[in-house]
Amino acid sequence: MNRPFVHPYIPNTAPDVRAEMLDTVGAASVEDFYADVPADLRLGRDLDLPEPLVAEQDLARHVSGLLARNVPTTERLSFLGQGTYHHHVPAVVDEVIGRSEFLTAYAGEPYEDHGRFQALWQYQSLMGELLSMDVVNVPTYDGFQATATGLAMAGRITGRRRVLVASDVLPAKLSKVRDYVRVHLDLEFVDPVEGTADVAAIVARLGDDVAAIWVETPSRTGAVEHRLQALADAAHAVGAILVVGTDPVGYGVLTPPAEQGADIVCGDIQSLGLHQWYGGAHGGFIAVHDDPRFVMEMPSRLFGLATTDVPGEVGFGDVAYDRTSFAHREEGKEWVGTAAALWGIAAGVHLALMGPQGMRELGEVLLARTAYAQRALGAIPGIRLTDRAVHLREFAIDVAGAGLTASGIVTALRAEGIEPGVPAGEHELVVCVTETTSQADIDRLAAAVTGLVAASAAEAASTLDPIAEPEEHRA
Amino acid sequence: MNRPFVHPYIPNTAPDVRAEMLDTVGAASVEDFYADVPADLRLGRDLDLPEPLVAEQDLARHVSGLLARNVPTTERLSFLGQGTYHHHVPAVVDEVIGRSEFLTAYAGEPYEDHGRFQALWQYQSLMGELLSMDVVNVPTYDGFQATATGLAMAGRITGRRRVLVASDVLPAKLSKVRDYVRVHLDLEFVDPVEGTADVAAIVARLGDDVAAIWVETPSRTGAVEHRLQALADAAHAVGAILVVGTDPVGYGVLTPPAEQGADIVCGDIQSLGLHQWYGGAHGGFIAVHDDPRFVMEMPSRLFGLATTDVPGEVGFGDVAYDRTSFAHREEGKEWVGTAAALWGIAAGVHLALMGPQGMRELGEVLLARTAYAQRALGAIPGIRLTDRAVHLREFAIDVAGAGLTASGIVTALRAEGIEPGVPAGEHELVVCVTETTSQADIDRLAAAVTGLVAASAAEAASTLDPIAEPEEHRA
Amino acid sequence: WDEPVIFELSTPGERGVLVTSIEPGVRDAVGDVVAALPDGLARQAAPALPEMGQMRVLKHYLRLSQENLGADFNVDVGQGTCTMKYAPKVNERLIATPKLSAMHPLQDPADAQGALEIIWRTERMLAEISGMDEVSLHTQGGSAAIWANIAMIRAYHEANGDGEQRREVITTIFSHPSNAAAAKAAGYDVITLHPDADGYPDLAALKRALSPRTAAIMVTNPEDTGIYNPAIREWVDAAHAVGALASYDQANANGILGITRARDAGFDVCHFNVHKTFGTPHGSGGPGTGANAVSAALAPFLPGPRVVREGDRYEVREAGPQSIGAIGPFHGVVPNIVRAYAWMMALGAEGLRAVAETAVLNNNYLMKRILEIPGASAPYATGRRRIEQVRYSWQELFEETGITSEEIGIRASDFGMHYWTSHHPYVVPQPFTLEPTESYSKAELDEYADVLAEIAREARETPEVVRTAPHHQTVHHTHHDDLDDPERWAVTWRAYRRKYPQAVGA
Amino acid sequence: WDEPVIFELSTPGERGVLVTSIEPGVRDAVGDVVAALPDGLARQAAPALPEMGQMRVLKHYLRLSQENLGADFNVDVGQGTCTMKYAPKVNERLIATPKLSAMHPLQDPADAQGALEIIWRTERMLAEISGMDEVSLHTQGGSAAIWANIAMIRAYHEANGDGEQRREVITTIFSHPSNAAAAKAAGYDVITLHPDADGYPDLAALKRALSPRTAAIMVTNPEDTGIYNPAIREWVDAAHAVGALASYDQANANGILGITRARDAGFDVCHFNVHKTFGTPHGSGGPGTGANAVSAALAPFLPGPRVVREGDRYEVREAGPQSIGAIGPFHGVVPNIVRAYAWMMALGAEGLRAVAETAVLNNNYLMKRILEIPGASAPYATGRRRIEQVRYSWQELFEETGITSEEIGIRASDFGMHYWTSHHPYVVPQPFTLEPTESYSKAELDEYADVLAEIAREARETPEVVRTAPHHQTVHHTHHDDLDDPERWAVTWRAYRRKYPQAVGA
Repeated sequence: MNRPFVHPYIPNTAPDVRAEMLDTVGAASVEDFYADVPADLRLGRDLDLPEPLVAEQDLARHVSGLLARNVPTTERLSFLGQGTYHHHVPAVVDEVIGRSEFLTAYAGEPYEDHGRFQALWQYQSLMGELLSMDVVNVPTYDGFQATATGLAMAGRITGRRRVLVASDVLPAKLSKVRDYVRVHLDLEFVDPVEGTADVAAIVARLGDDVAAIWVETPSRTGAVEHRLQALADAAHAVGAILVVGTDPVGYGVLTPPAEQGADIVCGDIQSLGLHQWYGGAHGGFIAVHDDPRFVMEMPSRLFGLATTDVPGEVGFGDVAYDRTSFAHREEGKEWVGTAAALWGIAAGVHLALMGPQGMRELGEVLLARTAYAQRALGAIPGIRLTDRAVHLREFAIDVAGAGLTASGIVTALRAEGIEPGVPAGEHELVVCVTETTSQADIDRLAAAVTGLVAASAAEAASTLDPIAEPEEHRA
Repeated sequence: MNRPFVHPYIPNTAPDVRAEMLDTVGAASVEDFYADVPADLRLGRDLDLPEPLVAEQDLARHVSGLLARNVPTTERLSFLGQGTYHHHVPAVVDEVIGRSEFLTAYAGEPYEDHGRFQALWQYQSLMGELLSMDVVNVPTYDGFQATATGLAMAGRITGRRRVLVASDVLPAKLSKVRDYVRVHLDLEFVDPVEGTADVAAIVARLGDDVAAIWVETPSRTGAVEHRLQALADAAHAVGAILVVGTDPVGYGVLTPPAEQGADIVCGDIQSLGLHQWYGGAHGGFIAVHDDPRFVMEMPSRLFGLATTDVPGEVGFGDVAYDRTSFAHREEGKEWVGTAAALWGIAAGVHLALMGPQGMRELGEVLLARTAYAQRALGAIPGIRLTDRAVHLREFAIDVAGAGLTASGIVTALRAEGIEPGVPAGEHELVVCVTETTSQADIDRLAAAVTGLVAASAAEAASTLDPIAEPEEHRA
Repeated sequence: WDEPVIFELSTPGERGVLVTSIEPGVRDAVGDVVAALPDGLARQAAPALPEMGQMRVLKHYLRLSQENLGADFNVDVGQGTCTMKYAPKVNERLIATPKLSAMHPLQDPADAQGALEIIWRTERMLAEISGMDEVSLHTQGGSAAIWANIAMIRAYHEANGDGEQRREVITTIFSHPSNAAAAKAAGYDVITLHPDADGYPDLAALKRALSPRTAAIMVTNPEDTGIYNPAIREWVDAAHAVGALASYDQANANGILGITRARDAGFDVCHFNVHKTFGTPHGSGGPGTGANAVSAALAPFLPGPRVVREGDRYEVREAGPQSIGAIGPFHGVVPNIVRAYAWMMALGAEGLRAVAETAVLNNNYLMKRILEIPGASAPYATGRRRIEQVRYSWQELFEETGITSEEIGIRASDFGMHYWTSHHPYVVPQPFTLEPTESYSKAELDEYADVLAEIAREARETPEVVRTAPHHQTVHHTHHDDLDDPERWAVTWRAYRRKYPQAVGA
Repeated sequence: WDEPVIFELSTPGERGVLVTSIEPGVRDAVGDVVAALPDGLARQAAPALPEMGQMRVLKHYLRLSQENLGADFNVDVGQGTCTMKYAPKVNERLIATPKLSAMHPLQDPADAQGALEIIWRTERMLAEISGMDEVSLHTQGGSAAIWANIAMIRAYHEANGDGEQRREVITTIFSHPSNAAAAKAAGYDVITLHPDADGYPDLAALKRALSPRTAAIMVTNPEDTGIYNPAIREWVDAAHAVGALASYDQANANGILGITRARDAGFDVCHFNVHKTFGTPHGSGGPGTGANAVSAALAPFLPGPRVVREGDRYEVREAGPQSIGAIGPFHGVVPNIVRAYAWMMALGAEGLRAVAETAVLNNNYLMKRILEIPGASAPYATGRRRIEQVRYSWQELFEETGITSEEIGIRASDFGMHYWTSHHPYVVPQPFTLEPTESYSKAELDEYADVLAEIAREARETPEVVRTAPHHQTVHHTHHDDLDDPERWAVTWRAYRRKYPQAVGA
């Protein structure tokens, strides 16, 4: 078609206006504006891209058609976790973060963006209550980044390099943290015992060259650390810092790490009001006590409350902006950029809706369903729980005794519409339950696994010597 | 459970507050407030309702589970129309009417609800441009009501009872109109010829006791009336009123009835930016010229623009509020109540987005696709178009010649995921295409119908005398 | 914002959304369809719609939205009779699926089992709530349901051969005006009864008005005063005694859910404003949803189509021979039906009763707070409790200060509060009607009462502030007289340009 | 609105949302799980979160939203460097489906073909747009992508045995601060180059700074001044000549889409701020999305996991041995990736070029309008065109009136306009940076320029009005000094209560 290209997203493609504007600035064509781009760098052809779908209806049909090829967890029975969790998101959360005012804002100032400042300050405050800490950042990207930065902070504060890693850490998270801090810190791993920290072994390795003990709770397998205070005391005795990576979802019922001596508490807020989004909706929090030594090492923005010219009125602004790379480039602490503010607003709304009672009930449901699922699966012959710690939401089973592999279970159960968990090694399967996983769902998983175990046993029997091994020996 | 019933929707179920309020008003319990309700009328038991799902996540799972049993037209190839149409709804339309400010407002005054008044006044104005008329109402329920009221207005204006019905009318619409006006008006049917009005027959029956000629365009079968001016002239010659029921979707390219002499133009706005909603999203417009004889007979609210204390500023308010039943109960014109304001806002946004060029292109696409579908189906042996009128969006085919029934086609094609149209009588099938129906979609329907015809022919042949009838005789 | 009328934002050539193209294959087959139109059918001058980029249209309407005070934003107790309550956001999320919005009403019922089951279940729940036998959700709003009530009554009497004889409908002045208006539209003469001195419906007056000419009584209870008619059964009995039917406008049902039921008082037919009592958003004035509930005797007259259950399947049944037929298209306002279903399922029997009891508690609490304001009064039924709302009066304040209820309402908007002044006919002088529903906390009710108290104080001390309101709105005191003059009213931009050429030319 | 801090709205006992109950069967099996917790693990005092009904929480946040000026509401050209453009609403609708939001990243890839294909296709389009060989959308924002750039560069040099030797990164003062900051975080010494007198990057200075110690140059082009470095290929060649890599921050790509490409100038690695250039909403400051595009030599170092195409299927491949590994969880900010995909598909090659050309036209048009305002200037490159933005200066106005750029920005908010004053370091005095993008019409650009002209007039004629702004905001001049004092700052309500007990007690 020869008609001019006019696009709804680009008002000044309207030909008359375009000509008028060129005329106003005295340009013959838009080519004039590119005078500084050397001819040999000019592309000189159209980009080789798919045919566009300029009519909205055609675009919608195309994209929806692609997405229709996804089969979401609403149509599968999912026991997947390992960093992204399926929690219920109250509708009010989505309503608030879907508001154009929040969704499309960016970096406005405290006056015209008063609402954004207040919403994020409230997020900080609500998280502060949940975590019993006085300082919480505007969210960074995710729990990976938050923990990497938390450790880096510990390094800067102490001027030391050694970090004792007390817990099982999610492999991807460890990958991130390791690459992020390796110039500044050395990670040393102290194997956990029964899912939680080997306090004695850690104490034995502590010294005045240790920057931090790093605890993850819940750990990679969902184990809840129950000896934080001992670790904190030991760390503090040598001037080291206790950095706790955690998921805040349990602190309606669990004691927050700050009340057990943690100095830096960090983690991910995806569990607090964010959908799974194929792993694409994470935000990182870093919480510290109100101690300038710690606060001044935080790279993220921190919003603060302040008085105004009107008595009794409160306004908001940036706390200690000079910490940041916005202010001082490489002299700032790490860097700050577009991260996850909207998710922070979401988490704030979520906590406001849940209230103390809701968070308590949620914590209880999670503990109860986890324990129930552990019993249901652990009771299957040949399957055992990998440890005896308290678990929140996730736990691992070892399926070797049933003659199965973790990936074999996954493959078999996917055919039944079940995602039974995430394999970790040949025989370990990490299973996740949340408040959206009902008793019936867990029972269905247990039945399906029982079926596999039985089939495996039958197959084993058929390939064994006619006189089968006694059952007892195989458990 | 014995704990008090506290519900998120009802803040004052919180026990302490509840007790405090009862105390303040000096009531022993809420029973005090029902002193006027006689004991023998008291229910005295709980309502027998399903167990509630007070946790939002449980409610969502239940309702979504029910809705998951629906298979929408995005997963079927639909040629269904007959009152509800599948047009593309631009996302901005949904965004605007999803705004809490519009969605949850009701009957506020022009000051605090300035936005609602302006948005609806703009809807009236945009419809006015599309229809070339100066007065358009705040939407009534739907096109059925709009047309019933349009005819009732004609009766009141002329003081006459006879109405000549010139077109094929949708049966449900006719049912509504007939029951609505039967105390005041007598409907007389003048059969159309080749889909459109039999002008000569109508003229022959006109007289000074005729209140109105009622034309539907597009008609029940999508036929576009092309002799409106002649009907208008004839009606006006005897003091009768030309009432045109229509769908506004075509007036980017078709001449609006007002420019061909129509006095009252009415219909449904579902085609202008509303989803199908299982038939649950309709709004009725009634448009007249700026003549107080007509305006004062309109029962709906009419918003008008007015000056304010600030020079140059415009405000809004109700035009001639004293017409309405709000003001004068049974002395008002018919009645007015909660109708379809939000859909009016939607239609306004839609027209603003489409603009003159968009409405023109849409009209062209509809005419072209309709004509294409007519050709594709009409070319199938044994199938013929029921008339030779210009059609917009819908048309009827007669399938008798192919040895098929309309319902038989529907049943057969549903098995292939196709809704081929709506049966109207044994052999007539009304087929609908819109801008969302692509050429490929139409071709698929034609191929499927061709297959049925061939199968029918084969079956007929196999049950016939071994010497089959020549093909020519059966076309 | 000072957002202009949209037509002033047009720039030639801009586009808001593009339409899909006609495929070459279609174009080749059909040619130029516009050129081929019969004489006169092709539009000559394009409609003068604005030409705007998509973002500018969006910005315009988003700004307008911010100039609107939705119920989500204020303590919306000032729209008495409207039952402004929380419309839960989860319901908006639940309906926002193609599995509802992209359903066509004539699809194979096998493909619509979810929608049909929800309609059916909602009807059954409303049958239990009303005590009636059958329910239809076919109508599009409360007044449409009132129309259906009278249309069924008319058909019933006609079916019994009484159509010619029964030409009168009796209602009360504090029942919704649509009862009178719809009866009139159906061809009936309307008799309107006024209350007794205490504001209670006057049974003696009813008995005087009833006769063999009476087709029906059509009453609300509690009435818009919040007063429950304790003799309601006697009213119904008296109507039945002359062969008339009794029709119950349950627009004000919010305070009596689970407490007392229409059928228990003997009514033959009733309706609910589903969008009010059952928590669907009010949509700036619709779409609403009506529910018609009837006794078995009236069931054959219900509008159609109906949803029926057959075994564990749900089917659509066309209206039967005695049905009044379609009132509107298909199954009514389906998105609202699903919302109402979800609302009821979130509450259950205990929750619905908590709704009623809390609405009534809130109302009586607010009444106490309002009556503490000098100049405010609650006419009728002095010293008695009310059900879910109260029609108050500023008559004393008006006599003292000359400030009208309407002026107070406009001033209230400066405090971010709704307050509805239209309570035609003004039987109660300087009226205002507050209905707090169950959705507001004590703190919010206190906030509302404080605002009215403050305005009443202003009316005495600085009346000009009230009289010249609004002061904090995007628009200022508007000259509404223009709107009653055919020479000056402007219902569309077209008309405005014609009547005010100098204003538009500016 | 004058909406309080949320903690002040709490009423004991109210609930915002209820949690599902523990089934009796579960409770029977596991008992009281809280009581069974090890010593010290059960929280003693409940967190002091507010207790609020659902509607009150909603109302609170809706009111806060109205106190926020989203990009949809204003002519958002004042946030230079941020590429504020229209984020199409259709994309919000498209992603709002459980088929995306309810996907778990570890599901069977066979169940995630739609998501994987969109990621793959988006990467391929960005490869074409940048000219690079491979693209990863794994990172969560622009600065995260910058981190990935330097992490890949570090890994590359280490793989080549150069890790110890190459300890320096060179950047320019008008490149985004994160280039310097991320390099520092990765352990590099940072050398920052200043422009020549005309504002053009100084090639001679670069050559002086380059050495065998140089790991990389990390530059933006056009820089935040809107000036395109015409010698960019010489810069890259000079870096390569000493064995350094060249990293291109394409945050400012909006004006050169389809005009010139990173790889064509010889860059080894580049990144896009997908949320800026490719039209995703900015979310009040995130989530963003970064794209890292690299030459084949750098491809093994890309972060993981990666999406790969195998035949007509899409699979997930874990990061390879040379990869820098995960930067964040899984596949990055998937909703933004789908939005960006839809945005690109709505435009195509012709559309992207129209984006660039129109953004540049708008910028040069606005520059003409701004330079007509007395007191405003555009330092550097006098008389030349700019690409997509300009860093202006109010220095003349400041010298004349004492009004600062920050004061003008605050006053602009009274006119409903954003204007960002943070352009550290203040190399340009009294800076303001305007980037009009392609999304605004001429009328809107004129409106914006008129506002600045009006404020400049005020600065001369009624400077107090400017100095005491804001006047029309919900909040007034705020004492930001409090926020730099550890004794007075209050990052949470907890801290506020502790530090200001008298204020909270009120």
